[in-house]
Amino acid sequence: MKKIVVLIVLVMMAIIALTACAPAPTPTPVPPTPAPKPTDAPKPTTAPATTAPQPTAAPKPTDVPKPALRTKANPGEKITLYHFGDVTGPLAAITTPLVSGFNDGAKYWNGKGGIRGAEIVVEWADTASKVELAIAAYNRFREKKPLIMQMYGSGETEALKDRLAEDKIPVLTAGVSSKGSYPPGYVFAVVPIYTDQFGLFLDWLVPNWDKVKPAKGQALDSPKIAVVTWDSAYGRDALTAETRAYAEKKGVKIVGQELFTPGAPDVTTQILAAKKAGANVIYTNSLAHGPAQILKDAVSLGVRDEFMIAGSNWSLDLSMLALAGAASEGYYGVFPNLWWDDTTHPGVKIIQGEFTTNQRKPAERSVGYLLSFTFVDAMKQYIEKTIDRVGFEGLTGAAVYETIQATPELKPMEGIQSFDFGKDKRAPSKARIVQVQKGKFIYLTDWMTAPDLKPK
Amino acid sequence: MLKLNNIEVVYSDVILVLRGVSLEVGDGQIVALLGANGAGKTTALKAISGLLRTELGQVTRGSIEFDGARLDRLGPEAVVRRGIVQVLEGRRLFAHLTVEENLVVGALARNGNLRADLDMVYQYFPRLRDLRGRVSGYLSGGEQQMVVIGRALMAHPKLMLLDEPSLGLAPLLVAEIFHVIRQINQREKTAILLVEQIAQAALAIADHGYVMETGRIVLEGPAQKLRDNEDIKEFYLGLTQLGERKSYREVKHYKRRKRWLG
Amino acid sequence: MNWDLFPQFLATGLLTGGIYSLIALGLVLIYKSSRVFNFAQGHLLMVGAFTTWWFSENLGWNVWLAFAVAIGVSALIGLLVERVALRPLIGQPILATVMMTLALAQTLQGAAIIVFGAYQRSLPALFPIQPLVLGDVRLKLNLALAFALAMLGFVVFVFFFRFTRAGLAMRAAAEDHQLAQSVGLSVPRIFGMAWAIASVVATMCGVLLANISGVELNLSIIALKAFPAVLFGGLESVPGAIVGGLTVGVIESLVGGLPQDPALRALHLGDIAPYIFMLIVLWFRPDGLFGLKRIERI
Amino acid sequence: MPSSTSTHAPLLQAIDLHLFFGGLSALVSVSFDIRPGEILALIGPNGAGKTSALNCLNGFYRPQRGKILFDGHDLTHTPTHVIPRLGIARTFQNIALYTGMTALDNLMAARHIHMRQSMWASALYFGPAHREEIAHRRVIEEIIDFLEMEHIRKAIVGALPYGLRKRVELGRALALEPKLLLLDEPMAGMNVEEKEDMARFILDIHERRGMTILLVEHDMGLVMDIAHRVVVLDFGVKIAEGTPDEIKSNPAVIKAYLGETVNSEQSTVNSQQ
Amino acid sequence: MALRLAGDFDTSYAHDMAIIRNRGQWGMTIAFLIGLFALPFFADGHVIGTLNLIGISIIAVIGLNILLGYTGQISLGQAAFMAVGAYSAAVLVKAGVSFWLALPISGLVAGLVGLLFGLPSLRIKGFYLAMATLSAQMIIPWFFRNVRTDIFGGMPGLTMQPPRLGEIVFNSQATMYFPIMLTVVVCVIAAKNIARTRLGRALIAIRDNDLAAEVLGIAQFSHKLRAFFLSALYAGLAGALWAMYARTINPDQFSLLNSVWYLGMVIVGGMGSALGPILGAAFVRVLEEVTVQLAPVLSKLFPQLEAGLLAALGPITFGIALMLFLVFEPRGLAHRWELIKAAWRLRPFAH
Repeated sequence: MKKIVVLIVLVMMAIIALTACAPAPTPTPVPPTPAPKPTDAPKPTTAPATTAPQPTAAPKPTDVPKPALRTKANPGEKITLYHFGDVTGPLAAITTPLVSGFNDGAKYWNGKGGIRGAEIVVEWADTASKVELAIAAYNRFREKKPLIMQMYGSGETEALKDRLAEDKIPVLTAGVSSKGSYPPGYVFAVVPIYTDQFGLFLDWLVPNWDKVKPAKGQALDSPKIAVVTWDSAYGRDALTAETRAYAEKKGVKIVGQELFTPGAPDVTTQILAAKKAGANVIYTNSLAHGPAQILKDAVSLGVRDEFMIAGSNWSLDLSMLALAGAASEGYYGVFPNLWWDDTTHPGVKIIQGEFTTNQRKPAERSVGYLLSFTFVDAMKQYIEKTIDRVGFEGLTGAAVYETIQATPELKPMEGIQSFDFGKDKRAPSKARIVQVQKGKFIYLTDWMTAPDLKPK
Repeated sequence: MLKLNNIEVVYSDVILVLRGVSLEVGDGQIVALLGANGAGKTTALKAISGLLRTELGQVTRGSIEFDGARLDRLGPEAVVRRGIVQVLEGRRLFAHLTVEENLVVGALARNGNLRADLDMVYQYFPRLRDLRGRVSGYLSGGEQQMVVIGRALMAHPKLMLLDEPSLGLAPLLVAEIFHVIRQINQREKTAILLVEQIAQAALAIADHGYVMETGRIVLEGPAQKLRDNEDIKEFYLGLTQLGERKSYREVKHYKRRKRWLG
Repeated sequence: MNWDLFPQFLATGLLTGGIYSLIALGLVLIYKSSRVFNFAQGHLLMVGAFTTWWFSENLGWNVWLAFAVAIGVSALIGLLVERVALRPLIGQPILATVMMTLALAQTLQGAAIIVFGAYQRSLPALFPIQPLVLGDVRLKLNLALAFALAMLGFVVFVFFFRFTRAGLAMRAAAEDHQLAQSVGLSVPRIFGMAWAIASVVATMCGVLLANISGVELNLSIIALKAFPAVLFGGLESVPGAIVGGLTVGVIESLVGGLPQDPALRALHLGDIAPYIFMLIVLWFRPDGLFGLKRIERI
Repeated sequence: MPSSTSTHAPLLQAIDLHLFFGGLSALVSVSFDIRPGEILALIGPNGAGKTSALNCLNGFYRPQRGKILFDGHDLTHTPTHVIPRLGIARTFQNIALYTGMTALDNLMAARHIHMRQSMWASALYFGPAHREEIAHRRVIEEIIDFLEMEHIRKAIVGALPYGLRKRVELGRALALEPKLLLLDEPMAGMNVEEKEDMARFILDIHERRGMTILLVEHDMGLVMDIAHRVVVLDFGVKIAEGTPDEIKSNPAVIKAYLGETVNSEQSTVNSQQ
Repeated sequence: MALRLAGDFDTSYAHDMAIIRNRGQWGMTIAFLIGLFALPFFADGHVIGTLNLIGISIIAVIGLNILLGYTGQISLGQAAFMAVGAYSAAVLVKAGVSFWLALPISGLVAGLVGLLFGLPSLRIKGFYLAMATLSAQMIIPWFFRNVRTDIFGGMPGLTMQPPRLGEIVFNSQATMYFPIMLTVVVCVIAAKNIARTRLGRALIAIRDNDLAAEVLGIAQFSHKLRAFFLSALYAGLAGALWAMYARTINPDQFSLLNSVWYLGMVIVGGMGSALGPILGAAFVRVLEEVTVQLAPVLSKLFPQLEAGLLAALGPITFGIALMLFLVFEPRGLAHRWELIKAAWRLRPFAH
């Protein structure tokens, strides 16, 4: 009896395996470009290992004497956007709504005619923040010759950076570690890299110190920063050789770096060590529950008014407000996009409308949903620009890459974000400083430009 | 009261340990079960108490009846509830529990007046009263054996299965233990199935006896009769003179021939 | 070295260690009774925290009521887990049970995502967010109260084991399964009880923790701190769980906090110190500080 | 009976062994010799310390006091796994075979101390390891032949019946090619026919392979028949030593076996079988 | 177990001890090997990519099987030893050493580290020892994360250039397939050889009855150390190949969860069997692949499903599959395979 159950389970798994491995029912039509691509063949290749992409010889409109580019999709034509989602790993809390946002974005634009008449199809893969799964998923995707992909984790972006360049697939990534974005490859960061964000924070902090310095604190004559942050690639990316040098140049003292494990129940040791080191500013580079923990522990130690506490963009999310509660009051951050509260903004209006129409849960009303909805528009716009240049026939990853590089400014969803990529520029540099006041993010400044602190 | 009908026990689906064992314990009787190491005495006890299942053993044939009801499909705790308690070989105690806690554990399976029961046990073993707060693991062998029997007594069993109570005890203590067993039997009317190596001592207090060898009952009879049986004397004391029985030294030539033929 | 902060870090370490102790207690309970090391303890904790959240936020109950109901639910979860996953393995080698708890951890993780979603949630505050200042030592009031609650839990369990019939039965079964069965105790039922209690303890921990750091899937990671604690104290020892947990908390806090040299601080030694310390202790006391020593006989 | 037993220097000397577990004493000042080429039986009631004595001899227990000399070596501080290399092998009361292996592999595993191949040679297999495996396989096949277990060569021993497992275990001890063989209750749980087989194997081992044997056994008939000398333990104390005939009439021995109820008929027992 | 084809008699001990016993089996083996290495010329990149991942897992799992299946020691640190191999390879390649030389060196380095963490087995036994290996799983990634970040790259880790052989650059799934599968074949054969000779018997003896083994002349400690060494050596080879496969390595890739998955693969495949690791690694990886593929398919079929629901697929399938195996098939796929083979040979006389 037992054995029969096992057999049935095994057979079912085998069937699932067979069905799942079968070719997808909606194969993306590959543009019938006869252009030879030496790296595509699954044979031992002789291509040199490229870390930096070589300028591809994408046909420029002037070179090609084709009189009529096809800029309208054939009936039934589809364009697939690929993305990875970590919905089971450590970033799940943030990235789960990303999938919803991405799907709703695609649905919205399909309702508006898709990409030049071509239906937008979304394919995603869960990576659980495991690099082997990301690589496996990437292998699957690359067979279908994606035009553009979206990634979220720093880890997978860094791991795949060289492959993307070899396969000529441009990627928008939310894992904006300095190492993933530079030296320039096919990876484009959707917000300023963490080092630049820290630099922008310093730019604002120094002239405004007297206005924003904590009430009590120690040695309040100048800012003394302790970076209290997650012990991860992401967490440690705020403090690099470049940002240390920049701080020194600005006359800001970095008094120490205190690390804690995501999910640690207590960061009082770190806060007190920072205090001991003479800090009056705490900066953190963690997802929402990082600053929430710091803020709550500072309050419960009774030292909240001795520190100015600030963090990078991903720490500014609704869940931070929810987790920290009243303790979030007065938290500063670097904010590179608009927010749900900008209700009058046309882009935000659209997203809010779709959010309601699709009956999303309140918990999904996060930065993830807002931005991934926006990414879909960014991808759509980049692809459309490429179609304008090379037509549907010339649509390849390399061509889209050229477009992204050559577009000095793009404002998806009417400017919820602002992308200004260039030849050597792989991340935007515009952001504002916000402060949490009464449970809302309040803009303190106008758009500022971050200093360039990418790794040498 | 207890009746084993032709039972067969198999371990791990392959190893046959008991082959057709039948025995009977009458009301208020003491029955001795004798046999060499590995003959299957302990297995027989475990088959009765249901502990066989915890060792991947199984009664594959025959039946065990107690007061007319089948026992061989019950788990050990159900068997205890019917009134059978097995005292395992080797004075097994809850070594980190105190003496009194050990005794109380014996009564956990039923509800009753703990105090009165403890007093009863202390009457049989006055020494335990003084030791009741001691951690039982540090007691001497004889004291441990008392705790073990006392613990079984706490369950008010109708039938007690005793596995080698004399193991590793000095002769004087053995006599004391056997004396108490006899007393328990007489006063509490508890029937006792006693597995023992010291045949003479066991048969001295028993009403009836069985002798096991490699999973079979080879001899049975009233204790008095067995005590006088020469085979018992020979096999269980081994003190017979050479000559009558063929010697193991001579066996081999015969065996060799037999192999040749086979 | 920040020696002037020594009392501070010692106190913080003790308080955090209290939580580790409580997790370690859950591990010890199960190990003692059924010789199973429960790698899923952290996940039980996470599920317990989510359950409380579900009752308090989704159904809008008072958080203490939600806590109480969640404790009941987690006892049922413990019973279910034992019945479905562990009981079929009775008699199998230790490795099978270890793997089973690891598999269980994965299953609970998936189940939590299905039932509660993979979002971070927050519980209404059980305790006020306030400092507790004792001279130079600054402590978190909520952590201190959590510590007090954890220690209260210990007292309750010690009482339970010492003075109740069920407690005595569990202690007896923990020593010798066969012997316990021979005196009529139902060992499977005792295993079930151990899992139920361990699950309850886990939920207590989960809620105390969640009250401090929020409810999320990663709460389970905290159990990795309790593993050295329980090994250090000895797998079978309830006092060992307390001592082990407190020691790990203190070591972590002191090693993490005391060094002043930035290069040394960057090593983040606090994370690894409990494990190194555990190795050292095991080298000299292979069964932990309070573990039972057995004489091996062939 | 070999006449040489009394003249040679002892192969093994146990001198004044004391062994305690916690407060319980397992051996108290036990001394005995094993002479080369003899079969010495160690008897006594259950729990008398026989197995403990064996465990001391092969280094599994360390006596708190006393000394064990074997063939010119002091075993008292020799690591357990070195003792077999000096020439002592044993079987176990409760059969301690490698249950997951075949009978053949159990025996081959006992050749371990006679083999030389390194880990790397093992991994490579072809060449030296291969040759060594075949050479030792020959030795093993002889033992298999001797103990008449060709038919179970490739059976997993965990599934074999009791009697055969006992035989495999004996074979495993033989595969070590020891000078001294310690047998712990080789007859326990056997029927008469199996006992006769086992007795013949023991005698053959003694005669043909010239091994010295220390036998712990309960079956008095067997002990009296095949042992040259007998040592009796009771409560960890040696109470008698001598030839089987001497032992049979020793009152201390009779008392130890009978407890309080020493029967006066005992001396006049006459078998009527 | 001991069934064999009719007419296949032992004519010598050498023949009796051989793995491949007759001409037919030789033919099948050669055909299999040719098929194995010809595959990349036919199959598409995704299949090859999955096979590469399976191959790397097989190596790590074989190593774990030596420790767990043969020696009976639970190790929760296999992923950490892989990390040692991966970092060794990356650092060596960075220093200018050819990857082909770095590969065996990485194995040795990992083996030595394994030896170090095997030392507690002198005194610590059973479950406490398992926890000692857990500390390896904690300490090693910590080391690469925090110590000498100038060499090991700290948290972001290291990037490795793809290896070359003359003109060929091993940067595609198809090219990487060859070194990976070659290593797999060598590792499988070596493990099989170890299992059937002196060392293997000693290890199994320790697993089955450590005290009896000691009493019969098999030194427990030094053999446990050997098992730790071999196990970590295999992990190191797997790690080095992983570094080639992933090209960017960081400490997070070698987490406790990965170690748990390797343990799961050993269980699913069948402990202490030569075939087990291969079946186990393949089964679990394919299962993982299926669930990862299934999530988007399901989300397309049932758009109203919440993303989180699909996300639970991965852990739940792995968890439940493992639980089912533990309860219903504790001896793993290899055992099932033996039964099927035996049934096939006896067909039509099944009983």
